[in-house]
Amino acid sequence: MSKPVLVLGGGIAGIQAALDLAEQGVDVYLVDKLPSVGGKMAQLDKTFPTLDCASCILTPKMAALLRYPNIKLIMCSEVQEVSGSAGNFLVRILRRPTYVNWDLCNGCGTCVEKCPKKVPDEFNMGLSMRKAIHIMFPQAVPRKALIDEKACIRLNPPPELKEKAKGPLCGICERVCPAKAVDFSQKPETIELNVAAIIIATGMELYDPRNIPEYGYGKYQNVFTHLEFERLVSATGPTQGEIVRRSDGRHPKRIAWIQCVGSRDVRFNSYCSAFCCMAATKEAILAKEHMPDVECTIYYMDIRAFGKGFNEFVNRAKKEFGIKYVRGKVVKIDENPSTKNLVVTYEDTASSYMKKEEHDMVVLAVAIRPSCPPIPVDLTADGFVKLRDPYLDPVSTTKDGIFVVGVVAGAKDIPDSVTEASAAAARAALIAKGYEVPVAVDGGGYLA
Amino acid sequence: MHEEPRIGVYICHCGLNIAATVDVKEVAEYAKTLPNVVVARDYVFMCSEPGQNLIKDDIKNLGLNRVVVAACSPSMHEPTFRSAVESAGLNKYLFEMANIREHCSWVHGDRKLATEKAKDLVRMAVAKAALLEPLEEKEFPVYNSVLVLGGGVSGMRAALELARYGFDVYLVERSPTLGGKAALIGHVDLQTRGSDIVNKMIELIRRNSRIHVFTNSELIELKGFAGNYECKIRVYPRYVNERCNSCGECEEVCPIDVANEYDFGLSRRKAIFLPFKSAYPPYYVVDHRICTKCGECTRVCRFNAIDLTEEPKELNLNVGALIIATGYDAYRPLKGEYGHGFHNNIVTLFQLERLLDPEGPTRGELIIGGKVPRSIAFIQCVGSRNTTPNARSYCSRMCCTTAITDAIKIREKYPYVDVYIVYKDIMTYGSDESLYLEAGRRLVRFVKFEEEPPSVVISPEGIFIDLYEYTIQERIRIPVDAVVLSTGMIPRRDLEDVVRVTRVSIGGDGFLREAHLKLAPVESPTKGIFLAGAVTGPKNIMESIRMGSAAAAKAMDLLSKGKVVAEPMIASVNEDICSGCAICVGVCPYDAISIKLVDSDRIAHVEEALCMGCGSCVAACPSGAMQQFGFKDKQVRAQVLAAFG
Amino acid sequence: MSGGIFPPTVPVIKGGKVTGSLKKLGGGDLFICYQCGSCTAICPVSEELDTSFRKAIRYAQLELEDRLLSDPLPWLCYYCGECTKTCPRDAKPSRIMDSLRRYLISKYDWTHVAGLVQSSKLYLTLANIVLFVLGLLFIYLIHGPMNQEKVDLSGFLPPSKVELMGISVGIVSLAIILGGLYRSYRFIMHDITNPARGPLSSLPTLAKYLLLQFPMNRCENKRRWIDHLLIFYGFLLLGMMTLTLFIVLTVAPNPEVFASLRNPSTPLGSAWLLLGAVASAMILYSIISSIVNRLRGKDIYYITATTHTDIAFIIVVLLITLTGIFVLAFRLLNQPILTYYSYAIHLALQPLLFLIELPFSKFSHFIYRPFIAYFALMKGMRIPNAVLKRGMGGGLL
Amino acid sequence: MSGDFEPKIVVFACNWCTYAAVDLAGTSRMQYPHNVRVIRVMCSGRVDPQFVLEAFSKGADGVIVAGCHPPADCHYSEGNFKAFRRFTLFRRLLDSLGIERERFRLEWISASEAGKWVQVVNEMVNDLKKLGPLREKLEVR
Repeated sequence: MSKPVLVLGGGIAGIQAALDLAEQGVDVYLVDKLPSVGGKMAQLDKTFPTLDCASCILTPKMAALLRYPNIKLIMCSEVQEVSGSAGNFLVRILRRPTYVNWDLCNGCGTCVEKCPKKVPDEFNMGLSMRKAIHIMFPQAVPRKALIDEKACIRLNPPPELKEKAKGPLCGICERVCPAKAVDFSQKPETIELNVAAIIIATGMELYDPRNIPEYGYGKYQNVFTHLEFERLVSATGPTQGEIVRRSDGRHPKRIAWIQCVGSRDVRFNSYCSAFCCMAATKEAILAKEHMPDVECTIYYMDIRAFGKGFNEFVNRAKKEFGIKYVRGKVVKIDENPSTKNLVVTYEDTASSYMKKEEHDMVVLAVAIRPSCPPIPVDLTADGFVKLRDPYLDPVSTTKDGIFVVGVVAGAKDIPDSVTEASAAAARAALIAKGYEVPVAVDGGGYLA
Repeated sequence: MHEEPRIGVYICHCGLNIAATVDVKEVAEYAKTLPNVVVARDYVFMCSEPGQNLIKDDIKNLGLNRVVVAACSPSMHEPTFRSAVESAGLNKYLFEMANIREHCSWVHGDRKLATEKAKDLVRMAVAKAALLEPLEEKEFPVYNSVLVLGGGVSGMRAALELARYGFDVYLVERSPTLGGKAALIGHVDLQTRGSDIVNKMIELIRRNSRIHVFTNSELIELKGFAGNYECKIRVYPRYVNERCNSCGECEEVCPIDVANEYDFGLSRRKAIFLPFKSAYPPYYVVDHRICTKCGECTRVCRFNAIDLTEEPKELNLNVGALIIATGYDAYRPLKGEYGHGFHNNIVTLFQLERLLDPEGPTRGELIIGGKVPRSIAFIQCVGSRNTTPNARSYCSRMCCTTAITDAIKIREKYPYVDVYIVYKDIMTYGSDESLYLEAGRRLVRFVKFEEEPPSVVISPEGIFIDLYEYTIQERIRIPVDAVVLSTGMIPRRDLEDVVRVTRVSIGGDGFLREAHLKLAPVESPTKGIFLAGAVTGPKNIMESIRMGSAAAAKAMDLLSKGKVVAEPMIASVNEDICSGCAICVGVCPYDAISIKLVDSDRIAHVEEALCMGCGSCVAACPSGAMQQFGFKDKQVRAQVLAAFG
Repeated sequence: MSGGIFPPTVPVIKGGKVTGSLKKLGGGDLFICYQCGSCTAICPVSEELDTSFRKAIRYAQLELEDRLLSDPLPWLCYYCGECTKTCPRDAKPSRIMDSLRRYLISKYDWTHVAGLVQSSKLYLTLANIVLFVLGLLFIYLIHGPMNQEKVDLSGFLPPSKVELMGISVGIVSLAIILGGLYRSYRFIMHDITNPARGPLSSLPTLAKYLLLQFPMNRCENKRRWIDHLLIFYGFLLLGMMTLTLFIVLTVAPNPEVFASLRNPSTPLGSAWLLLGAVASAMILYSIISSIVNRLRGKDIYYITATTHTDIAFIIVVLLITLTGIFVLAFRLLNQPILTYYSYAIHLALQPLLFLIELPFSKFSHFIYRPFIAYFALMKGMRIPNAVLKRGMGGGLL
Repeated sequence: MSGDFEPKIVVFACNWCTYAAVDLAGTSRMQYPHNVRVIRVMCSGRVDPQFVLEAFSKGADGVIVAGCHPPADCHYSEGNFKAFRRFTLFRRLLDSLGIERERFRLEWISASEAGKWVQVVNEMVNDLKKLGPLREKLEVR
């Protein structure tokens, strides 16, 4: 008999871990705080350096999750407390109400069409609107509708309506739903799980660029983050791949990418976020592909093109696409109030002059922050989950039976995350299948 | 050949998603008029429980032997309905789906036209369904053992994991000892030495009964398919057996003297030698490539541990999977590249690692050219990032971190030594950035070049590094006592041997190509063969070790179920027609097809476990002998014909 | 690739001479800088420069001594601290600039004393004490009868003798300063044959930098500028007064004028007294405000910049001013003995100001900054508040 | 040509990229002409030129073969290349049969390029409307 394993986080690392575990015949709970798996990768347009589209390679894996009867997806949920030890953890999980009975909902989307209330769409980084009842994104897995309680007229009626209304408001979705799945009575529920092992794959959140007022993110309309740009340039995005400015919806002629926003900076995060250089390069190339006449400039300090095919990729960007790389840290961005264009101030360290350059759009390579769940494992000084012994026990946390994969253990790109996921899955499977927990021998190594 | 088709057609409303634009009733009525159709129904949600029950009941009651569902995209619910059909006792491949939502109702506004198209789509599906055949998923038993090629850190890690999962592991290493390059790295990070890691792993392997180590050995033949490999390895003689107690007397008398590759040429060794202190197996070995069998050693050996009459052995192993972890070669600069070979004080990064290793030739003292240099400069990107004409185009990933780590160590131990790092971009990615900062605190001097590589000038006054300093736009000259060339990683020279035997493919950069760069980094395109470590491209030790674990995990995925299931929609040969032209052999990306002799006729043969079912061979086959289950010519053709009423 | 003909290159100095002394002078974080250029980009004066502060830091990192010596840049930095706030590596660039200035002073100074006192608390204190003691000794040797009834300074210390001391101190001090200025001129002009701009046409800038204490005027916290102005003019005024005394005593001897100056009851005397009071008030105010600011520690400058030389300077100036005031006060209160003692101390402190602070330490900034800006302008470089067309002469060094 | 002529188009779509793109066009509710009939194959490399000829002879006015972008996207690593080789040759054949090249298209449409799919269909339909029915042509000869 085998005990289930808990995978925290439905990003690419979590998905891979869950699939591997399922493949080995282990029951898996895949918990994510969002309504769909996919994580950050689902929001990307294409992946470097091959430029194959993120969704083409990700969505099949997401769909595959549904094929395994032994994978149970627990969406809209977060871990509250973990107790117990390897082989026998007790996990308390809080599940937010979706106000839609997911056993009945089949994601037909009729409710979404009819819902009268519009709010900014988080999946598109607020670049488009979604309804109060919505399906996270077209390829969402599971493809189920849920109600945003803050936005919903029924659940959170605007006061002025509330006065005059007698009885409950709106409720259109409830009426139109052919599956009768809408259920306004749902309450938050606590789920208790008894699992053999835990794999932490909670990934990252983006560092809030508002903490760096010099860059004026949030103040200046045409300052974007990497992820926002990914949505803009994505064929499935709010603009079907049209790169447009927030201020006037026009195509930018000059785009700037600013690297190390909040990383490699002792005032914010001293570590390097590892993938931004390549992400910027990729986005610049995509921009060029969309608008051949656009002028792309990347402000960097070191181009970190360390992975397989990365350096070649950067060379291509320079030679084939004529993307400009300028070595110098941008210290501030000013907006031209009339044109909403942005003036970046930096020193061109190749000429030792302080310069001011005007761009129509600026993309910030915002640093990443690990999003660690409330689990009793040690963290590094930077707040990443600490590895017990990176050499002899690559994916183990400081607590037996709890493994960590992906960005939450340190900034890294997709292949590295996937690699770790598989490794951790196998480890967890061992414990799940009731092999006695391996005992440590001298120096943290483990006997088979 | 097969019984009269009795087809049931089921039209889904999908709430209003389909019903809103397509007149499902009309479509259902139309379906009834199609050949072989016994029953046609429509329902609000076919995928729902009651919907599926409709199908199951009809199969039982009306004896249906084919099912067509017109609903959403097969990528959505094909598996759902297949299992429904199966649970009703019908072969699950006797099911066909018509996509009238994504391909019809959602993309066409005009109700009339949409309905017509829906009818066409249903007609096409029915036409194909009539020709469907039951398929069974072939299963093959697997060997519970894995062959790991390469005894470096990633290979050893993989072996340890697999043994932990209960597999027998054959760890095959070409050189006479385990440990690989990592054993020769002085400082992996500020605390760890390469040999620390390697020694611990070797200790674990030594204690582990499931891991069978073959050093001095290589894989010479690999047959079979995922789960069922037969491989042959050749074990070259060590000429020294376990009676050896490493007294080293043989070494003194041995007349043959060559550069010691285990010190990257910093020292000399004999034909009989001990690779390094913590080598495993822990006794001497005779280098069979250079030994002249003069017999001096046998005479002096007091334990008669040496037997020069040993012969190479070949043995056959049956394994379920193969992990290739043969690692990399250190880039060796050309003579004169950055003055390499022109001056004793110009060493490579790997040589420096030996110098800084307490077990190295200088016992860890930084002694270059006979004394501790007053100033030393690292030149980065030697052989990487197109810096020089014969440099590779990729970044070798570990050189920056290694160089900086060494620089810090040097400054710690010899505070009076000036350390320069001449770099292009500092690649201390992730949390390694802290090392870069620490180097600054330790007064390491960084000098940046860009396009034009620095040049090393050797003159009577000493060694100078001339370069155009990028950040001050000036030519500067750095006088140094010693130069370290931060040489990168290149594919192993003997990688072709591995490729020839295993038929894995090499990528543009000369390293092995993974199944998918992003999502299948440890799988080779060939099912059952996995890749770990720097064999797919530059990796640092930590990453290589992780890949080792991951590759092991993938092998476990494959073998843990005790059987491999072959893709059912694979190619098969009609041996009566096949002319053995072998066009298909060349077309197959998986080497699944071979030509075999059946009573003196050349006939194509598909290795079912290897075939992934792309169908390329089918399209290529001139005689039509090659067919793909589920996509036979006649089935596809039927759809084409039915496309127009 | 190696060997071969190679255009004349700037040799990189071995052994860390520059960085060694910079470390002593407070530029210890020099090597943490990874050359991102934030400091230059954020610097309020870079826009008016042909070069960058970051570059100066790299020069130092690479031990390019002659590049540093010929670079007036550090003197155009007035320590606003913006760069230190912006530095992603917390290398405190403004601090490095400050240490560079000290380093340069030590290089300009031909007596090589500057290096010692700047880099070591011990030497500085010793030097001060020794000089002070010598001063006292001298006074002891020359002092005349101490009239107990009424204050008679001329009696106690014959002005002629005091003059002697003053003149000798003045000459030495001047010699060092002029020497320093000359050397700095040579350093900066070493690669220039004919200046891009005549000394005369550059004079206005010199005036601006000297009399208006540019570019301090740009400080966000204007107090620092005002302090500089006050202390500068305070001492200028006192200097003038001393000069006048010197004239009426020796150059054109005029006993009665001298007497009336010395006598507060006369209109001239009271005016003189008032003048002195104003001067000391200016100095006192600026000194106190700088102390207060340091204690408050609001302005980044006051947080990061304070070194032992600043403290020494503050103490010396404070003592001199106070004793000066005491002399005056006791004289008015007719406290002969106290007057004599405070006068003695007051005088004995003067050498500290003129032989340490002025040539080697804090005070020398007042002289070097304007003159080096002046030289830079002559060299043809663009400097703040003196916009010059680019490309002229060595404009784009 | 008669304005109300509605061309018939057969599409051979690879399972992994193009078929997914067509699905995506659906899930994103894009609108395009109804004239296309999509036939799913596992890989564009599976498509036998005979199918295409058959389609033409049985009344198709146009045929599209679509797969994953070279070089990296193909699920079977090189199927799209095989299709490419095959159909570049095949095009020549069409001339000799008197079938305009516009009637046959080989397209690379990745799973995210629903937009491209719609655009291809629109173009094809317009072209074919200009060219008119293939049947008539063949019968005229």
